[in-house]
Amino acid sequence: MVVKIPSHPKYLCIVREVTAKVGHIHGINEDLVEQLKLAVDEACANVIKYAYGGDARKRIVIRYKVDRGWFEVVIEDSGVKADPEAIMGRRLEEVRPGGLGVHFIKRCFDIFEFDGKKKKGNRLRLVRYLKEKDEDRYNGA
Amino acid sequence: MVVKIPSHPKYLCIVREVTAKVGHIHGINEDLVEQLKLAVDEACANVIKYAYGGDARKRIVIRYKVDRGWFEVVIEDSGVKADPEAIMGRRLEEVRPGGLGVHFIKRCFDIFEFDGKKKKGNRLRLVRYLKEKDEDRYNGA
Amino acid sequence: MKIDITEHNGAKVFSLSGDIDLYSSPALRKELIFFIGEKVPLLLVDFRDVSYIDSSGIATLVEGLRGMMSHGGKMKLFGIPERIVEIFAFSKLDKVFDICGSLDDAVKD
Amino acid sequence: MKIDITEHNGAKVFSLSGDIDLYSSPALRKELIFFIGEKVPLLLVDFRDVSYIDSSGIATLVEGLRGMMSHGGKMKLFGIPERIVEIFAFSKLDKVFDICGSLDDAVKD
Ligand SMILES: Nc1ncnc2c1ncn2[C@@H]1O[C@H](COP(=O)(O)OP(=O)(O)O)[C@@H](O)[C@H]1O
Ligand SMILES: Nc1ncnc2c1ncn2[C@@H]1O[C@H](COP(=O)(O)OP(=O)(O)O)[C@@H](O)[C@H]1O
Repeated sequence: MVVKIPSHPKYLCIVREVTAKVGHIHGINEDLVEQLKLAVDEACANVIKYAYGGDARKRIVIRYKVDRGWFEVVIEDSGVKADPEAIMGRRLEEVRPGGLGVHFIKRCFDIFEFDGKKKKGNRLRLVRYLKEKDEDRYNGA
Repeated sequence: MVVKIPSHPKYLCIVREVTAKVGHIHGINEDLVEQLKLAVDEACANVIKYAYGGDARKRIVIRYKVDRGWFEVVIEDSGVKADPEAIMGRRLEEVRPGGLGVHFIKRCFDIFEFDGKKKKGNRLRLVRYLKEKDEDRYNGA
Repeated sequence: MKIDITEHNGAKVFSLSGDIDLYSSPALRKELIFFIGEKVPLLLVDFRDVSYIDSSGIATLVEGLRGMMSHGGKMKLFGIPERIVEIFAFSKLDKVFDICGSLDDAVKD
Repeated sequence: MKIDITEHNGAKVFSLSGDIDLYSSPALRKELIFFIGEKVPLLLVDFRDVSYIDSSGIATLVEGLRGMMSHGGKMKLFGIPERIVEIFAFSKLDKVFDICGSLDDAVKD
């Protein structure tokens, strides 16, 4: 599964819907589906904000690979390279606007990794190891 | 907007969701959104059934382009070439299972056209000219 | 799609919910064929929770209707959401199927 | 997202519905800033029809809360769906915001 969207916030709803459906199709339970939606949305929002500095006319490519015990999302952009060291959420105790997105991504995904081999732009790899409790008898629509 | 799905029927729900969201984002009213969902679903189902003969491990690429007065969907596969002359729904008076998909596609889209220039596989271009009544004050999610 | 099968005054009631499409309609087909094989006299299909139906779902119902008629049984649809009624109407199948408002209507006549 | 703004016993009630995300939160921010400028004493945010909120929506509310507090006003959230309460709790904001069950609870205390 691949989706390619313009880097405009109005397309984030598509990313959420696709993420949810991919989750449902693979029998992931509703609680984790909600977390995956939020995490992938946040990662794409950060691409719009930081890699593209708000430029809505670029492209974001989102790839899903799901296998037994494994939910992977790879997000690619052609924007400014991220400094992985500088990406971190705020301390949750320190209440202020912002700084939550990375927390939402990291509580959901076990791997959060920028591919250092990509020449231009970023390729962020997110992996969730699926535990038994993540699965469900839910059958999609 | 581009989505690439495996040619398995379980991914059709994703095509429907994306079609609907693209419609909402562009202010298309709910009645037409429902028709677009159905039409694009039917076109992809026909790729699975006829171009790929039911092989679920191939790929279908669906591209959306929406502009003022214009909703375009291009569907590509790498399967058996369609014979455009042979594609037609059954007479509606003659009641039997099957033969409705093409009717659903053609009542919704003004252009239904296979790109003759494509070497391998098919590229079906569907265009709906948007009339004023197709638009809506609906703002998406 | 989910299929819930219950009994109501000797009729079988199929309560469908969710999307009926190329993915899910084979499951519906299998259940219909089973009960046609059992020669049930009356089969009522509850559409109230159906969110979507495509041509493969409709084809499955046409096949089901024929199967029921072949042994003198009846099949009726009820509670079809407006958006889906429109699809039956466009397909000129609103006169072919026995379409009722509610379960009560379907049992009555 | 849609914002419906009404009055209830002198309080402003923001009824939000749909998804609050990077696309829609600027509209919410604009309304909040307007009423903060008006120094309204009590602002109640109805979450009953909110289907989704992301970090930009939460950031907007944190900013709104600060703005209200800056002139001695109060802001309360009510009717938050369980799934969204969980997001506030994870973010350690369930103790920062005044979260009520219903509009009545929000007005009472
Ligand atoms: N894709 C990215 N590229 C560059 N910097 C990023 C990216 N994602 C996050 N960051 C950095 O990490 C910080 C924390 O991100 P986040 O938790 O999403 O909060 P926020 O975006 O609200 O500040 C950001 O302020 C930014 O400096
Ligand atoms: N993508 C396609 N490639 C080849 N043939 C097609 C394609 N789409 C439709 N057809 C032909 O057109 C006929 C009518 O299609 P349709 O109305 O979708 O009904 P059904 O698939 O139920 O027969 C099909 O039976 C098939 O022969």
